[in-house]
Amino acid sequence: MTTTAQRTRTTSYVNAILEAQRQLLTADPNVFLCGEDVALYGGVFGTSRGLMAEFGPQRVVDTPISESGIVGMAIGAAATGLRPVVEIMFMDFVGVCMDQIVNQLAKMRYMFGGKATLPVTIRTMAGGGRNMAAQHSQSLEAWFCHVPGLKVVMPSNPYDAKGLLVAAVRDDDPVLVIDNKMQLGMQGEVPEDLYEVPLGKARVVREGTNFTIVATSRMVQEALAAAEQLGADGLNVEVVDPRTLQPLDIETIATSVRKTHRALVAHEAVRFGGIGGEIVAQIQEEAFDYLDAPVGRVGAPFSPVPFSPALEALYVPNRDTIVTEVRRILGKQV
Amino acid sequence: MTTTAQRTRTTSYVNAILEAQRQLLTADPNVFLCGEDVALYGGVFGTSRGLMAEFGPQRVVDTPISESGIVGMAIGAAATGLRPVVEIMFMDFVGVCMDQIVNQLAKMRYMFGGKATLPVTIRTMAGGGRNMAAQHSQSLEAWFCHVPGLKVVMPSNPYDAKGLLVAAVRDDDPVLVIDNKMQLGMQGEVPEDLYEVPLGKARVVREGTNFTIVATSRMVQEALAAAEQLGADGLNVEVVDPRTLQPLDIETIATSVRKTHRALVAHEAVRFGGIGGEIVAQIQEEAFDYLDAPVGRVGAPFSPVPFSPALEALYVPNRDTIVTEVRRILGKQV
Amino acid sequence: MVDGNEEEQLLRDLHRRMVRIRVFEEEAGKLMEQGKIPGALHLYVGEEAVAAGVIAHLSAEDQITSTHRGHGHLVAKGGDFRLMYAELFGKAAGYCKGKGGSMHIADLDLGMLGANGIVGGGPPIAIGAAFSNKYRGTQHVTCCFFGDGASNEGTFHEAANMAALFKLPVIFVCENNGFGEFTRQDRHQAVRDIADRAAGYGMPGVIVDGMDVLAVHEAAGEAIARARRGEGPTLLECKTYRFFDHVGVRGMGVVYREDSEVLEWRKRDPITLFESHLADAGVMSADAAAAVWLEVRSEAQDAITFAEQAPYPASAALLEDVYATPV
Amino acid sequence: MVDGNEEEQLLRDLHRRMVRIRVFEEEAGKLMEQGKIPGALHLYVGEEAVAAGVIAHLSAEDQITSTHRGHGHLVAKGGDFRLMYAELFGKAAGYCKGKGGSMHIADLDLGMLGANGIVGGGPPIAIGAAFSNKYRGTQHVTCCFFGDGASNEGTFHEAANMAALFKLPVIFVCENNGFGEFTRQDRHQAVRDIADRAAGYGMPGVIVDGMDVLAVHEAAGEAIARARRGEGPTLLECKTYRFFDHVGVRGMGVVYREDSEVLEWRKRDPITLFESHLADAGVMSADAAAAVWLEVRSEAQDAITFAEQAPYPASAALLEDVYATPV
Ligand SMILES: Cc1ncc(C[n+]2csc(CCOP(=O)(O)OP(=O)(O)O)c2C)c(N)n1
Ligand SMILES: Cc1ncc(C[n+]2csc(CCOP(=O)(O)OP(=O)(O)O)c2C)c(N)n1
Ligand SMILES: [Mg+2]
Ligand SMILES: [Mg+2]
Repeated sequence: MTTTAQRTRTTSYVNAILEAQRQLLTADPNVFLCGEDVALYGGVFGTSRGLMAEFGPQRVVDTPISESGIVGMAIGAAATGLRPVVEIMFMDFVGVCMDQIVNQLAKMRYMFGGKATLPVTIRTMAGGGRNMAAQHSQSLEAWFCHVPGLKVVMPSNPYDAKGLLVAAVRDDDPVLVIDNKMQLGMQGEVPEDLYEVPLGKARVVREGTNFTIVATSRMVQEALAAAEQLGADGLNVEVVDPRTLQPLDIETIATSVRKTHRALVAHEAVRFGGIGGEIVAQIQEEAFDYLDAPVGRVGAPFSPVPFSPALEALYVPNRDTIVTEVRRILGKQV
Repeated sequence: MTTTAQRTRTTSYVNAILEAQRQLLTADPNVFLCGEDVALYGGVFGTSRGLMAEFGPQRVVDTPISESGIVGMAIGAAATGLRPVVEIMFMDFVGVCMDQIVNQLAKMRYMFGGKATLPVTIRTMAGGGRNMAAQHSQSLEAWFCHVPGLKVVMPSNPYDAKGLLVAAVRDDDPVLVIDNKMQLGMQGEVPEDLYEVPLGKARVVREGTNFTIVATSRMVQEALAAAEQLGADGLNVEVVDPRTLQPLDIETIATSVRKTHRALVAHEAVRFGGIGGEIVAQIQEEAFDYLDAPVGRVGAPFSPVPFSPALEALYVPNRDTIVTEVRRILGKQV
Repeated sequence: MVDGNEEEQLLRDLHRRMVRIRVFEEEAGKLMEQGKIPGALHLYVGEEAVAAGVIAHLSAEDQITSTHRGHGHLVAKGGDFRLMYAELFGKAAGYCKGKGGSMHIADLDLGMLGANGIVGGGPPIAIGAAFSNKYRGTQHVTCCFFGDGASNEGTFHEAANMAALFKLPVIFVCENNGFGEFTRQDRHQAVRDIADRAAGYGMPGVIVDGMDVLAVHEAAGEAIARARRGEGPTLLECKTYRFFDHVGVRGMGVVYREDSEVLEWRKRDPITLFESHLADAGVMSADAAAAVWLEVRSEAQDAITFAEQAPYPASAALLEDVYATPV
Repeated sequence: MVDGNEEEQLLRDLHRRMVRIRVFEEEAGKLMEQGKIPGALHLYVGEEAVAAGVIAHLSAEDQITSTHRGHGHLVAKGGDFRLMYAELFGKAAGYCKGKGGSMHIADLDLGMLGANGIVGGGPPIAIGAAFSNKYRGTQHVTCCFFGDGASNEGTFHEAANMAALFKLPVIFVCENNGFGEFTRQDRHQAVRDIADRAAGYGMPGVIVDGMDVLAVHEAAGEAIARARRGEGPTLLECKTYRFFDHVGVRGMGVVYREDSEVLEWRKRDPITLFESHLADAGVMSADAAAAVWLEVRSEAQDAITFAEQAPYPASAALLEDVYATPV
């Protein structure tokens, strides 16, 4: 449940994560953090700065560069009573520990007939925009949404970043929390106390009447900007942020589309095979009779993420890409 | 292009693969096979039986149990002029070599500005039905279809198994060829000579007029059986086999749906996040005005693959699952 | 130090653990050949001294991680035959409610963290359990079983390095049976002794005759004591051999080793060897040993009957146990 | 054996390779600080003796695999400054048409199989190139550069084992600069010498002073000759140090090493050390050395001007080069 916290103040996304981790460490002695350079250095993105000094090197643990070892360590620790929070620095690195996440962590409970409980949280950083090229910019959430046993979270603002992370860590299942590196400096209202944003509940970020944009992670801001622009076309756009992709709150999404009759899904991942396909398939399933136009999708084009600023600017979807796609869909309207 | 071969005879799916590999080894000295137990033992599924004796241990290479090493070896060999054919025994094992496939093999050409050519074929075995449980039964093609730089092939019969494998090996790009272990004994007409089934071309397996089933791999047989059954409901079902999922021949699929007005996509992978979502999204995009009902999807339910025969029988989709879903869709018809 | 009586008890215990493994596996092999056990079955026959010798040191609060060849480990850890056979049959009464089967058999209450279908899947998990033992300030240890083939997976390397770095209470027990599937060791690695890898991580590497349960027991005891003292991990290589085929009992027609080699190794059957030792030492007569076999065989028969008669899981079970807290 | 003239030529060559790396990197660092180079830049300054000493043995038909810290390797392999700077700027004229940038800079024609953004990504690829050299019956070798941090990735382990098993002509050159990012070696592995890992694979492990280009050159020469003779791989550990921060030039405010440590190591600057050796040996006076620097600096300036003026890739480039044969 969401605890209504009293005092809030404006702070950054990165601070929201840092604060969540500090408060979780304080509240539960079984919580520990581990990953590459998370302790002495405080995380290359600063999300655990100062925590080793505060909680000691046993609870905030620097590891070798051994991602399979790290995730496995979290699994074994969780299966024996701890509540690990792992950082995989860039999401692109999941390739070197995919088996531990997908074949071990995700399936153990089921394979063991419900007898293993694995409260592991894996935090990682996705997305382009920093000219980090093909191996440091990907958004690979679709892979994990396809894996029964995992939960997948993608916050879009500092409030959710803290509340969803708290919910993820307290949840008794493995949760992947995917942040976007372009959001780290984003400011927002964040309660000072511990609170949860419940997993599996979408949020209607902007109410509208005649078009729905379902947007994940950083695309939520882009969708809001697009919505403003589209006002000029006489559109009153509703923006829905699923917040967690697994489980997916299709009810909130379908309810919106039944009202607006037209929709588009926007994510930063490659469009082909992205989670957008799943959401579109479910929308047309749940709201077929209400649709006045095909459901559109915005995602990255079909290439690796290019390094060159000139190309990356064309690659990463943004408000303009969304506006263009909305207009294209309206052109297709029945 | 497809070479029209003269002499054909009935043989098994596994023999079709074996024969393709033998003929490819004969035709091109740069082709070599490697993988675990592919040489002396001839492959745990028998797909390279006798080839080491015939071509020598330098061209048919047993490797240690080191999948990242194996895929990497293929990459380095391909980048320097060879044409490796790698076996990853069970598809589930891709987790331990995901980085080499996705971050190295798939992206190298693009990252290097087109200067690397990587004609690597990875053969692997997917699917349930043999009570092999959660780590030996998965169908993970959706992960790879989401990765620009890879091509993904799923044959549904002996003819395609040989022809697509030949096309994959001769192709200058990395191709993942996913066979289904329940198809290995399947008999079919196979030309004796080398021939190609071109990548990127779907096949209309059964012509029909008022319902389209898009089915992949082993689901093609199930879809054909379902089509027979559905004849009783007055349906004349068209069955389309994409054969390659990346690139996807959406034109053939959309053309079918524009004719039949109703469609369903069937695959063995978990439904949520499977390639079915992508295909549905593209169908409603390309044929929105023609659709009389939402496009349905058949796939595995949202759990790991269970071991128990009693549960696995419920888990793996089949003709009955397809029939039920078709009827459900018809009930939703506008 | 153990006194005479305790020593005898230990010897009987080791014997019984090995016999239980052997009987369990031979019966499982038969059931598989009769088509009663579905899926893939990797039997432990021939390697009993390793599981028994190591696990005899452990309590239920010490953990083990296992491999695809996991029955032996679970039996040695005290696994209940009824729940084990039921699992192999895919029945609801099985250890994993029939959802895991042979390759995922597990009993967390006994500290058996699961067989594993992924070669090399276990070592990272083992260091996690060891980390947890240390974190919680206990004296418990984790024994990580893995094969010669698995020693070539990157996961072993990562786990070994982390264990040594963090001085974790874990013992890497390499069951070197000379083959990874059908590939002989000298065709999958250039070293003869996997224990040689220990130095590269900064831990001791020990080689022991894996057909000699007392030798395994002694070497494991030292490594475990070291771990309990907080001095870190050990790599313990046990040279052993599997008497059956990689999967099931008899080969699938492709020859990768000579029958004569199997026969040669069978002369050093760990149970036969140990029984003559026990007889010579006057601890257990041939008759007394036979009684143990009889007793265990009847335990197995009873369990098989139980398993055969047990019901399959209900359909609803299909979607249960995916999550602890489904949303 | 080289005669006096050849020997002198070699010394000049080693010197020039090191100076080219140093100048390239210092200029790149400045450009990054000026905001002209986007993305992440991992500079090689301090480690020049390793790349130069090893790569001086190689022809364009011998391959290298590299790391995230890859400019030094490419420069040593004969990389063209113009194409390199253009790549770092993301320009169409760059080695990778601007699509790769610093972390993926590559020149397949020179046998440089690419920098790599994935730590440990290179070793598996290196054994593939070595396999290919052997398969094609050539005498070519592959040198695989990787860091102390990377030595803990499973991929290194798998590749090392396979290389030794197959006796592949590959040299694993470990650039042990004492840190993986901000974590000192003694906090990421329990061993002091990574060369100790070699024995576990059945290959020689050699340690060399990575600040002494002649020592590196000699040790690498032996390993490479061994590989060319078909005797298999070597693990060559070069003890070195990076003078700049993990990324870029100056640190990001978090202290993980003392300035005094950097200064201490700077006293053993590989180029300064080598220049005094050259002066002492009468091979190259200080003036002659200064002339080399001048020349290289002007090469760099010219290349930077070229790169700055070069156009960005056209939009159409975005979707090109994904496939060799798009369908
Ligand atoms: C990652 C992975 N690769 C390959 C396999 C297929 N496989 C199952 S058992 C086995 C051999 C394992 O050899 P070893 O570790 O020596 O154990 P043993 O079977 O000899 O007990 C292989 C290759 C697998 N299950 N997982
Ligand atoms: C798989 C993977 N994990 C983590 C990283 C992040 N990372 C980049 S460089 C680096 C340190 C590498 O250390 P080392 O191998 O010693 O090379 P050095 O930077 O010292 O040259 C890390 C952890 C990465 N790029 N890839
Ligand atoms: Mg073995
Ligand atoms: Mg380093």
